[in-house]
Amino acid sequence: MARRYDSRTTIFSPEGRLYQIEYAMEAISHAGTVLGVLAKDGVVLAAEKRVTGKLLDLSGAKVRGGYGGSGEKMFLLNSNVIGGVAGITSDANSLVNYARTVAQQHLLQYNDDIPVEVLAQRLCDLKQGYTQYGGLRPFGVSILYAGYDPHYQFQLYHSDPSGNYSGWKATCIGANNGTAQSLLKQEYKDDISVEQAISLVLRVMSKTMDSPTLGSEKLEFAVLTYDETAKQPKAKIYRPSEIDALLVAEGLAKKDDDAEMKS
Amino acid sequence: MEYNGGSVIAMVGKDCVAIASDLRFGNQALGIASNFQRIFPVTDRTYVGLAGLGTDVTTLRERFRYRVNMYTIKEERDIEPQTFAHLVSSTLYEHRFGPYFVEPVIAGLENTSSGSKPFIAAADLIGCLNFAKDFVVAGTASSKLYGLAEGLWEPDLGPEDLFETISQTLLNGVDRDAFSGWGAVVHVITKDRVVTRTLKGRMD
Amino acid sequence: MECGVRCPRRRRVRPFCTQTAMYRGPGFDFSNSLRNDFLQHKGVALPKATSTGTTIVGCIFKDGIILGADTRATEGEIVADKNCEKIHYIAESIRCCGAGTAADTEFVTAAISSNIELHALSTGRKPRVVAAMTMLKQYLFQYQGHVGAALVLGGVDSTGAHLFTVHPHGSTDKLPYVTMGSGSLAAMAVFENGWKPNMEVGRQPLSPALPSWYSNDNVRPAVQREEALKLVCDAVAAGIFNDLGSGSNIDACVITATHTEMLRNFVKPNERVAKELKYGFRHGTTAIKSEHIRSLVVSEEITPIRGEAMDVS
Amino acid sequence: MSRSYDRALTVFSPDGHLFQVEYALEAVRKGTCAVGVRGKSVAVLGVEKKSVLQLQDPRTVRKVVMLDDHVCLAFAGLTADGRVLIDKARVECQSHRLTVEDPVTIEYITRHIAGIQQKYTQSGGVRPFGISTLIIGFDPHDTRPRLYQTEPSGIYSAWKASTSCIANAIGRSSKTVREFLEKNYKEDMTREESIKLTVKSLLEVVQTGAKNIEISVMESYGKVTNLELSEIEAIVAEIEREKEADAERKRSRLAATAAGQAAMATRADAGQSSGQ
Amino acid sequence: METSFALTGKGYVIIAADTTAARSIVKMKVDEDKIKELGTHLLMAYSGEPGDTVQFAEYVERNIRLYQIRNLYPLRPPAAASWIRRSLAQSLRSRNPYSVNLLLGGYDQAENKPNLYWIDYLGSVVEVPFAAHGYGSYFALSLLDRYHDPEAPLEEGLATLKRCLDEVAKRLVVSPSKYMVKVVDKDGVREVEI
Amino acid sequence: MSSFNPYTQNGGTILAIAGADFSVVAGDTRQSEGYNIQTRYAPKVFRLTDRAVLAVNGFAADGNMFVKKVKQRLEWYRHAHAKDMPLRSIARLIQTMLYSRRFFPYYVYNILGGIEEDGSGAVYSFDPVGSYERETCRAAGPAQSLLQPFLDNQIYFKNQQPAPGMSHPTHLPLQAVLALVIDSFTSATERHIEVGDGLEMYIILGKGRGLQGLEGVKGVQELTISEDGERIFVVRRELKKD
Repeated sequence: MARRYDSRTTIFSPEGRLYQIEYAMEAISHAGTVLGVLAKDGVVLAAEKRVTGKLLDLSGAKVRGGYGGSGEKMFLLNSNVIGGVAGITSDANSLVNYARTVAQQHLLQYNDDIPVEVLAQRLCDLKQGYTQYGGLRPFGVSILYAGYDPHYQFQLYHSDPSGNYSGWKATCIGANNGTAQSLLKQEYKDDISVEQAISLVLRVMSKTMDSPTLGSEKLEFAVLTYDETAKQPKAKIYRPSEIDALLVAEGLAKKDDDAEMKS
Repeated sequence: MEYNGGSVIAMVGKDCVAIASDLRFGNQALGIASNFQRIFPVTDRTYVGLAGLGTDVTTLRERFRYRVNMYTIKEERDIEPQTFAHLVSSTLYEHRFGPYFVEPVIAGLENTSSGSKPFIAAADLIGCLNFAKDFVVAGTASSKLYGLAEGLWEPDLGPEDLFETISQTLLNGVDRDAFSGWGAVVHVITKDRVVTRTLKGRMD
Repeated sequence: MECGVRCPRRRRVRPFCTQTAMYRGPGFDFSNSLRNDFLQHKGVALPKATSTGTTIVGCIFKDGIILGADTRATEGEIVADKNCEKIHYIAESIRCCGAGTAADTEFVTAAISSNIELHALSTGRKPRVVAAMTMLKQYLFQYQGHVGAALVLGGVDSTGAHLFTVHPHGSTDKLPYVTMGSGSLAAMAVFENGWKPNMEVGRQPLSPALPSWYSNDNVRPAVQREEALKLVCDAVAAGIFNDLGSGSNIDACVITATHTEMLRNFVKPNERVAKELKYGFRHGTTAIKSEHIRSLVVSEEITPIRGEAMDVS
Repeated sequence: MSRSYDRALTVFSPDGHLFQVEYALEAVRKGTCAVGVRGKSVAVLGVEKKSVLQLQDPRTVRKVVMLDDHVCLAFAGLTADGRVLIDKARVECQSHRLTVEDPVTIEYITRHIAGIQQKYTQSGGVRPFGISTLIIGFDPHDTRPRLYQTEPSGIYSAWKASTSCIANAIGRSSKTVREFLEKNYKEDMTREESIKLTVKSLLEVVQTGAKNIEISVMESYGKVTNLELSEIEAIVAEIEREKEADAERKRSRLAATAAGQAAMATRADAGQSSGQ
Repeated sequence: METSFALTGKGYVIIAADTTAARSIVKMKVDEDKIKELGTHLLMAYSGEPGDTVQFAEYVERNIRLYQIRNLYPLRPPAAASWIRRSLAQSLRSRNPYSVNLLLGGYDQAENKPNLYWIDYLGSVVEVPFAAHGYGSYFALSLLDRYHDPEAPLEEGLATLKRCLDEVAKRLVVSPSKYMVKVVDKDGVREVEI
Repeated sequence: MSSFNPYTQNGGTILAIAGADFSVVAGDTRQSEGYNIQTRYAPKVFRLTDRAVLAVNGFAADGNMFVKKVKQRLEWYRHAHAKDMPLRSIARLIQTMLYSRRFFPYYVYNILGGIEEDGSGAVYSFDPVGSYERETCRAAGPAQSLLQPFLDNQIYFKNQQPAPGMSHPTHLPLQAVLALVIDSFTSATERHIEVGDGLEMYIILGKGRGLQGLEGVKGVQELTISEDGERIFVVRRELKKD
């Protein structure tokens, strides 16, 4: 019955549902997990990378310049916002591009970094447009925005393909997000510090990810804090080597590196 | 140019560059402000100075920042001064028949395989680039600055010597110019730091 | 009063337009023109653009083309650039000297160069000089002289060596030796005196009134390379020394069918003599009001947020 | 029969239906409930707040918003659609002030919103907005409260004193609520009575009580207050007490109603759309 | 002649503007308020081409209000200055540009400090400790150079302003008879008598 | 011919610096019009007496005629008084001569350099209609804006803080002044198209002053006529010819 209403996005089903959006969300629930935790002095994002392989060239995370990350899950959207994406990567790239442009246009107009919620809102307006106008399919992307602005300090938002967004203290999108959500619910405390948040995020990630061990080839990681000396937010997307170092420090790194090498 | 006044100069030293400007913002002969910023950081090691009409200084600054930020965030690396100079040039030439009243000066350190290399450039209001090896000037006091710099500039000055030379050049240049002055600011860029100093200048 | 201007700009969701506005389409942006007319009306003077007073020359010799140029760029009577490059790249075997408004020569040649490259790629053949010439003249004609570029275009292609002048309004000439710019008269005098068609035995001019090279068919310019290069240098030098708008060094470019040689600063007849004094200042000469130091030393090492020193293999 | 008539919006079905509009209304019905009540000199908006998840930031969950100093709007349906429509309305409010130097009247802005909604039922290639709105406010220089409603179809209705029903509800179980309002509405209610009616009617569908109810009260031009949780709790408690008092007398009838509600709630929950 | 002044002090900005609306040599009105309250903590004095001024001020007012109603928090003074500057610079590129000179004073609640911006019809903007537009600026700027103290309490600031007004009354050929004076500080905007 | 303009500008630049007991007056020798060089050697600096040198710059024809007239007046003075006119009197004379043509002025900027009667070096600078002033140094002509701030800095030590406990000298020694003059002109030649070809420096030494500062300077030529008085020298240098 419903088949007639699910082929085109602009169509309501008789029950008043938009199947394309629901399917897009379904797609996202299979995508690599992205997890975000808001702390009192920062925001932490982690993501599970799905594109892995021995021959993958990861030199993209350059030693000089660049801001780290492989460009699959974590993107710097503006100097004060990091985005973690789950869903169709090509859609995500286009949205990231749009977000960056929007942020810069805001800077151009107001000479001020874009407030995080405004950025999330603008992206959602775009996403909403794609659910309402003819001939377009919705973006198959959910995004977590970790950001800072002087109005509400640190913030964490989540937006989905329908163009909805909301603020969170800790949330998760992508595969196994149910597990992660309940873990977060149990472990999150209201005045958590960045350090605690990092460790929380890593612990939850290690439990939700399909593979038993964590390593930089499967994980992306970012932290947004406030740099007191420079008086501006500091976004840091970790390089692979830094992620490994972090995992070692957390005791979550691969237990048996050599064994794998031998096999 | 004369409407709001202002002058900028950049010089090359040994493994360092300096860029300096006055701080006057005038309304023809009437001075409005003595804190007008016309030199802006582009990246850590590249600065741009914009001499000319105040409104265009701000507009272009914003435009350049927009394009540089997009460049940085997409390329995942800082823009090189040379690349930035061409960005400036093409932006200005786009307005060939309705130009911005601005003469930009660019100073920075280029990343090369053998370390960093000083780079300076200036453009006229429609984007003709001038890559000089010694110094470049712009603004209402440009002819004075040319004469002074031609006399005072020496090759291979260290950061501190370069600071003195560029400061003396600028201060004496703007003192003979009715539309520039009211204090000055100097940035000396070296491999590992940028020293910014505001100078005491005549307030007339 | 117009309503459109007064109303707040309405934001619309524009789902079709995710392209960034960072790169505009080609062409000029006239958005400032109205304003500038208005400003000029109010007495804000337009600053001077850099122009190249310039001596640019070119001549045909036995194996190809030699182009020459001085290196001075002026802003009024002030020398803005003492060593600028006026011989621009069009294609490997085609180069173009520019005189006039410096930015115009720069951008016109760059635009045509890229068009020529595209043209060459799509045809799969080496570009022809006439193609570049036609593109240039059409471009310049389109702007009716407002793009102030006077050019000397020379190169070698499958049909031989060709040398053109292109005027700002789009008119062109094809000659065996040409000069342009404010020093063109001085330079031309040298060419008139020294350029030789160097006819081969048995070849005479068609008529005594017409120089032998008048008809392209029976031209076999055989001025030897060194001789021709010297002649070009002499021509440019005549401009440099007799025309105030030209100065500094001599650039030359020798183009033959097989090879193009760019001789940047080929002759430097105007090196500055050493200064009498060394000008330095004691540290602390300049009075400082405030100082701010921004350290750029960012530790590039990997620093784990906490925990013991890392050891990753 | 209707197969080929419900895909493109601009087409009527042979029996005169615009199916997409009707389906959009379905989306609204899945939304959480919103109630508007007009008293003598007060307008009240009450909404059922979806319970905020434990880790969610309640600040970003908005169902009642200000369009201008004197216009307040609640909506039910697809949140993203709501946000976009609200933004258009806000721009119009300021634009109107600028062009005619006068704040919008409530009717004007309602008509504007409804007009936008209508446009999306008729233009090619777009689907209708999946939201209904309730708009309250005071016209400038006027002491009479106003209450309007718009629908996905672009129909807007002014709920004036002359009509039989001066309070209205949209969203999930709105039919139940509307019947309740029609039954209990009195002319010229005071502030307290209006608020109480609003809460009471919401309680018809909101089982979880005060914490899932949000009440905004507009008492005069530009004077808007959002009730604190404690205030709502107090009202709920009062209503409970009254109910207890009536309990003996109406036990049998109450039981019947509860059964009906339960059945309806299950039905609604089962078909809940993701877009809300 | 139209004249407006503004100065900052410890935690406040004072803006004063004359109240004359004139056409050619005729005074049409002597109680015109030329200082628009753009928000709870933002003031803008405008002068220039009659008509343009009010049109532009209202245009700004509505857009800044729109920002607040959309985002639930007001535009901060630096961002407002930037936006206004851009509007002017854009209008200058249109067929009939606004000819408006502005003084924008605000109290930034995020950073708890006063901001004052001098903006002219070209879209130039400078952040300044004190500023003036109109013929009065020739007298006032030199006085303010001498007497302005960024740390002065409000009474002192008002006294300094009074000096300027007196000087203009004394020296300017056609000096305005009345001024509207408004102050913005952490408590918001208010009018003061002088 | 209603738009006939009787004036033209012939480029070049002049400059003079006064020392404690000497004066240096210099000028380049290029005469140009538009982009054309009219001659590479057209003196702009003229010896008036043994203690006075006049540099003229602007419209060359006016300049030459003006110098001729000044010389004529000085000759008459010599006939009348049997001595050379004192420097400050020459300065006043030039003023009156210039001002007499207030409404059809000589289009020339004059700098007069020499030794005062008290033996001090002096420089007087004039505008085309005769306003004048005694100074320590002055540049004039098209390249004035290039040179004057340089002189401010190097002669007046403008914007330079002296080292603690030290002060700047009021007068520089001759050797330093000559070097500065040469550097000034080579700098101006680099950046100003109308300056170049040759440099002529006139050096007037006070009565009884030795030749210190002139030793080692190549090509010094003495022009002194009378004995036991001030001595006057000229030094010529090549400048770039592009």
